[in-house]
Amino acid sequence: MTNRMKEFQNLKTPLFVPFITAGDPSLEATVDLALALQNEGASALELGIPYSDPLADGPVIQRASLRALKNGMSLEKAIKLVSDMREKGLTIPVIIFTYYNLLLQLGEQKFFELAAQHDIDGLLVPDMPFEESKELHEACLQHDLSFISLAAPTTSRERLKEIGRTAQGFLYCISSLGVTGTRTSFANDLDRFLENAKASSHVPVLVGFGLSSREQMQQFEGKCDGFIMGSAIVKKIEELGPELVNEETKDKAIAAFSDFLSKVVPVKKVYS
Amino acid sequence: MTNRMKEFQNLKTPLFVPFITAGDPSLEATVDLALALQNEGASALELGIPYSDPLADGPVIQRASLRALKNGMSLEKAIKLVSDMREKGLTIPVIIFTYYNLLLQLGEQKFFELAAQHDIDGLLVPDMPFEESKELHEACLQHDLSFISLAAPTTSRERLKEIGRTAQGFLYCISSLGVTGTRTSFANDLDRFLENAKASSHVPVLVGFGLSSREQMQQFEGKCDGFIMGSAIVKKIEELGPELVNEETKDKAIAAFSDFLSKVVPVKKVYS
Amino acid sequence: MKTVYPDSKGRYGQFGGKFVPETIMFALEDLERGFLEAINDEDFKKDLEHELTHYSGRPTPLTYAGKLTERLGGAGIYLKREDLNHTGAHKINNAIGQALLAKRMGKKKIIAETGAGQHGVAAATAAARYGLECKVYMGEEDIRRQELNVFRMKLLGAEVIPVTSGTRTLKDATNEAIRQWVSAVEDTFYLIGSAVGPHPYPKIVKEFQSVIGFEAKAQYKEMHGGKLPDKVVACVGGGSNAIGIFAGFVNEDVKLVGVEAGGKGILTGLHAATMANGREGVIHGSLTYLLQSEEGQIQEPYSISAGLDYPGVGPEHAYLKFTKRVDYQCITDEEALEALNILCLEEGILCALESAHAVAQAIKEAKAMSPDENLIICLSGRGDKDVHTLFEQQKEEDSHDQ
Amino acid sequence: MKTVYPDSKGRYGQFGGKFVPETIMFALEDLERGFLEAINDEDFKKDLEHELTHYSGRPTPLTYAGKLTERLGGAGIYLKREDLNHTGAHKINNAIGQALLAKRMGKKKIIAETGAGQHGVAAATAAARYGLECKVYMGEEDIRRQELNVFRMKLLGAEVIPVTSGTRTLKDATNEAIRQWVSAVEDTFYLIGSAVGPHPYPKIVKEFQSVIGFEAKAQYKEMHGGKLPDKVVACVGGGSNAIGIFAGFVNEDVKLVGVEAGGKGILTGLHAATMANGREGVIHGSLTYLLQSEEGQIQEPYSISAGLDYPGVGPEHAYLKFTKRVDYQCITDEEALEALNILCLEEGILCALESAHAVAQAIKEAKAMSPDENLIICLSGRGDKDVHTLFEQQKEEDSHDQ
Ligand SMILES: Cc1ncc(COP(=O)(O)O)c(C=O)c1O
Ligand SMILES: Cc1ncc(COP(=O)(O)O)c(C=O)c1O
Repeated sequence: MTNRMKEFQNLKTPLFVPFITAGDPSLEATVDLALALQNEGASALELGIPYSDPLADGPVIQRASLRALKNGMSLEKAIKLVSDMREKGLTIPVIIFTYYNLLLQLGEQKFFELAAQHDIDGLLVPDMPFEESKELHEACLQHDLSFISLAAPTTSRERLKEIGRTAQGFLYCISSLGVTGTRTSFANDLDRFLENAKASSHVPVLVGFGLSSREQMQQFEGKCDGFIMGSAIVKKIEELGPELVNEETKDKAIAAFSDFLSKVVPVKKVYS
Repeated sequence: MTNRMKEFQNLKTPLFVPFITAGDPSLEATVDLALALQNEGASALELGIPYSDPLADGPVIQRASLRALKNGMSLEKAIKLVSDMREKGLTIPVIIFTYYNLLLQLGEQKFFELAAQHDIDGLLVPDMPFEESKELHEACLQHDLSFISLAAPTTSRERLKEIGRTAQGFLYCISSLGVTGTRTSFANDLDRFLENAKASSHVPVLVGFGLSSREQMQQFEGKCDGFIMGSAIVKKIEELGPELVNEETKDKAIAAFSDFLSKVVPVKKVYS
Repeated sequence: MKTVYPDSKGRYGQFGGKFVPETIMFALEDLERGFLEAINDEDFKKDLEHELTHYSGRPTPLTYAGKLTERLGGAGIYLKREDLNHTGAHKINNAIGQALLAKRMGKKKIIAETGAGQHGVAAATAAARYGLECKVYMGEEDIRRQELNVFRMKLLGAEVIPVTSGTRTLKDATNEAIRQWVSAVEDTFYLIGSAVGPHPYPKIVKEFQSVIGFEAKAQYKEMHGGKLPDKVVACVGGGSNAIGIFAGFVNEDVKLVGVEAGGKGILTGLHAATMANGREGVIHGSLTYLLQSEEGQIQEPYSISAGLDYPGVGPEHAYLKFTKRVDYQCITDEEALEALNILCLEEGILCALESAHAVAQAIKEAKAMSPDENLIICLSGRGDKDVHTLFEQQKEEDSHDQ
Repeated sequence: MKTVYPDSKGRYGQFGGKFVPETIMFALEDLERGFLEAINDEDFKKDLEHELTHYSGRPTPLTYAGKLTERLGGAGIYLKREDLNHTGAHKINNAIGQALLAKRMGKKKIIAETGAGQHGVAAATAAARYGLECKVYMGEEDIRRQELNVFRMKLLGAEVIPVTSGTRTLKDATNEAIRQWVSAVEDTFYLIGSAVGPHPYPKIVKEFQSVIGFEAKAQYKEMHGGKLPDKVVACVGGGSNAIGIFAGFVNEDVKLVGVEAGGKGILTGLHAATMANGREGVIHGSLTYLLQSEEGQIQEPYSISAGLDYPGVGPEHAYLKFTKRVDYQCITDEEALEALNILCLEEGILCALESAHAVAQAIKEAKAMSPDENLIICLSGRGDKDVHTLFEQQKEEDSHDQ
């Protein structure tokens, strides 16, 4: 585990982990957006790698992926981009969110090398459930990377125990069935699910999938250690996209983004 | 048998029986054409009734049928037209050539009444082979009409004997397989067929189907008693059609028709 | 009550016969001889059965239509699945039979007529399989309307010959095929597409299609401890699928219903209801019921289903109507379309528009019957060929609705 | 040499598995449980067999292609006639199996993906027959190209849902079906169309398609005094018809050949030759050979036959290739078209363009074999659906010729 991740685990809750797609609307903008997120209180960053066939993602992130692919983004380039972020002052952990095939094609060895070179803290592979991930999980451990596991309301008690027991970084609890995207309602038995998750896990338990407002997060107060927010943020970036890539309007767009964030981030923490 | 038909059977050979379609190109023209045929040496007239589905006819007569149907021609009207011909001097026998269905719908009784009223001499039903025609054959006998039978090169010896034995008016020997229409070659074993036909028949044996020139007829000299000519004549009428229906060009067209006939009629006989 | 028809002249009562030019008489006699020899030849029968089984996929199933039965609440409904035949309809039974007969008679070529192309495709298929040259006569108007089926026949190696006489449709194509047969009788077999035409064709086609009825009967009895169904329903164009399935039941105590195309309704004049609205007459060499003018000119029929679009009907049907052994009914385009939809939704079977006429009538019949009675529908063909027509129909309706 | 794959993790060697979001894991486990229960339940097996026999028309024949054999002068050629199935292809075997499974598991709805619409029609058909609600996901681009099949699914009562993500084709429709399944797992069964996807799908689809192989084997043996054929050839899209027929022979001393779509030629990049030209990767939850960019983005395949147009391949095929048990070959569009024509002309069978790939390869194989050897081609479907494509193709060629 990296020091950044250790620090993350000790932060005051609620933790807040935003997701953005690397390369959307441009490589440069991704760096700026990451810093804005840190400034507005992000505890860590999930950096999504665009993929042609994002099985777990809804339309918002699908569109972001397409835009990023058009910009030539790739797993390798995204990892390298993190060094740019670090140079510009990003200190929160960065978790690479990538579909398994991209990792497979890059090669795990190569991935770990790049991750070490470019200060990556974690890995999340949305299409690699617990059963398939054992080896990768261990390889991550060896390379000081946190392999982020997911659990869903439909995950059985026994599996949840296993998943919780081996979880690294944080446990990503999926708040609703379906794919990523903003939602108005969540799975029925979410409370019990989170209770079980917290009981099983020795790492922070974060809730994600479909969160789009501070009010929604307040429903879960005390029941989890933090939140992941993806589509709502990516949608905002989509809106601001044209302005973000225009040198003249860029600053204004980042300000608008920060303003948006200030209204959704559960608690603003200030990093030094 | 009518007296006209008796006379016909005693004419000097070769006999010549032309076919025209009643109502093509118009009712009036049919009368004029009939007279022209008589003038140019026709021994009898086959008057074709137009039919929607002329199974035994080739394209030339099919087209004539369509034209005549458009002119409102029917079996009944065609029979009545013969009275007009007689009035204008037609003395040769007239044989009504009709597909069976038209006769069936008119009713045999009605047909015989009309035939008697309008000086009809014979009946030829191209889709009524020997086996189906027994009753009609006899009814014709009773009404003094000659029921014309057909024989083909494929007709078996036994059938030919039967057909020849009961033939009335003349025996129509089909010179080639296929439908009506002008042809350049005839069935191979035609000579033997005609020999057999002559041997079987007590009425004149006429050859027809596909004859279009005097030369063709000469091939059969001595082997039969005469000829039937249909498509070649109907084709000429088709050519002259527009002129035949125009009061101003009508006479010229009839003259042209007569001229054409004078070149194909095997021997010109003059009727008084 | 065993039927002994046709008689030696090919008559079914007053119907049938051979009203053809003398030039074809020889060929018809030759055909009759060849046919009688063939069906009394064990080898021929074995070959035929082999091909029906191993090539065309017979026996076709008898499917219980449980959901449809339940929906109607009346008689149990069974479907004789001729749609599952190779090339998608009962037509192939006859095409295979006649093509094997042609071969046995030493013919090298076949000719056939076709309307929408179904029989043309079946004939071309059999010709390809048995190594015969094949010419298909087809009205120019039909060629224009059915270009895909024309293409199909060509793929199968057949030559498609446009017919420009008359109304340029099926009846003219049939005339033309007969005309051409006359001139090529030596080496050519005329493979007719339905139980029509001069004797012995209606008899031959019935023979080759009766496999439908005998199979259905055996299958039904097997399912029901030897009992017979109460009713059998089939659509009637020329009448081959109907005569084929009726063959299994006509000598039994089973009600038989033939269904003609009522088109846009009998009163509109746009229909193919030969028996409801035709009079006795001669078409294609056979005396039968016929749509014709007062004077006897043959009239062009109309139906949304090209396969029922024939102005005559097989002479045995005329006889079965005359003797009241079979009840003949009409179904309109609209009723057929609705029935097609219902069968699709309830059983997942898209049937041919022709067959949908039988389904529509069967729906009426079943409703009026008791749940412990059963009926069989002859599902003569599949609806793939009709999807385009249905699609256009739907578009039209949608545009009317707006 | 009996195969014991897949293992408990759904792996065929390194291939297969369940590379899916955690949210679906429960559904997959539930499915596996339901499936294992079903196939060990005599009643289920009887129901399935009943429907295959009495509804879909199984067994399909094994047809000896005598004229084709003679023309080539090599091995004897037999055709396993999946084209004679209800709805015209092997797809229905699987659709019926899974739909009955869905019903047994108490699901009220099914969802399915489709490319050209073949599986969509099969799924909608089974849904109609068994009273299940049906939604079919289909790429917007495919909907545009295949409007008649879309119409057909609607006739069958299915809802067709346009997919606008990615390239708007089959792979995206599959992604979307999986996504939607995730959110409706309670009452919804995902009826996948080929031997692909996460475990246990490849196993389920193989089970339901293996009827092809076991039937073919029994039929061949019956015809040949208990002997086995020398070779079996099948086309491979996702791989369901191939895995189905191979199932009967994989543990025997019979050569197996799988045929992928070579499109316009491997070198042009326009092909669907997953195994010839792909690399190991993950698609639709399964580790297999895959057409992808250097970096792992999935590539759109190309083939003239829509059913072979899949960028991946079932994991068991990947394994069979890896272990060299099966020989995988490519056939180009042009070769497939020629083979389709030959089969049409020689045997009167218009096969699907997919199946024509198998025929083309078999023609090559047969020529190189001795006349006392025999091979079986899996004729996966009929070509009715392709007539339009063939027609357009022909028109194009004709215009080039001028
Ligand atoms: C599917 C189908 N059913 C019925 C018919 C009508 O023919 P018949 O009355 O000879 O069975 C046709 C004719 O093409 C057809 O294709
Ligand atoms: C007729 C036919 N054959 C083959 C295929 C390919 O599928 P698979 O490889 O799963 O058999 C398809 C797919 O639609 C098909 O329709």
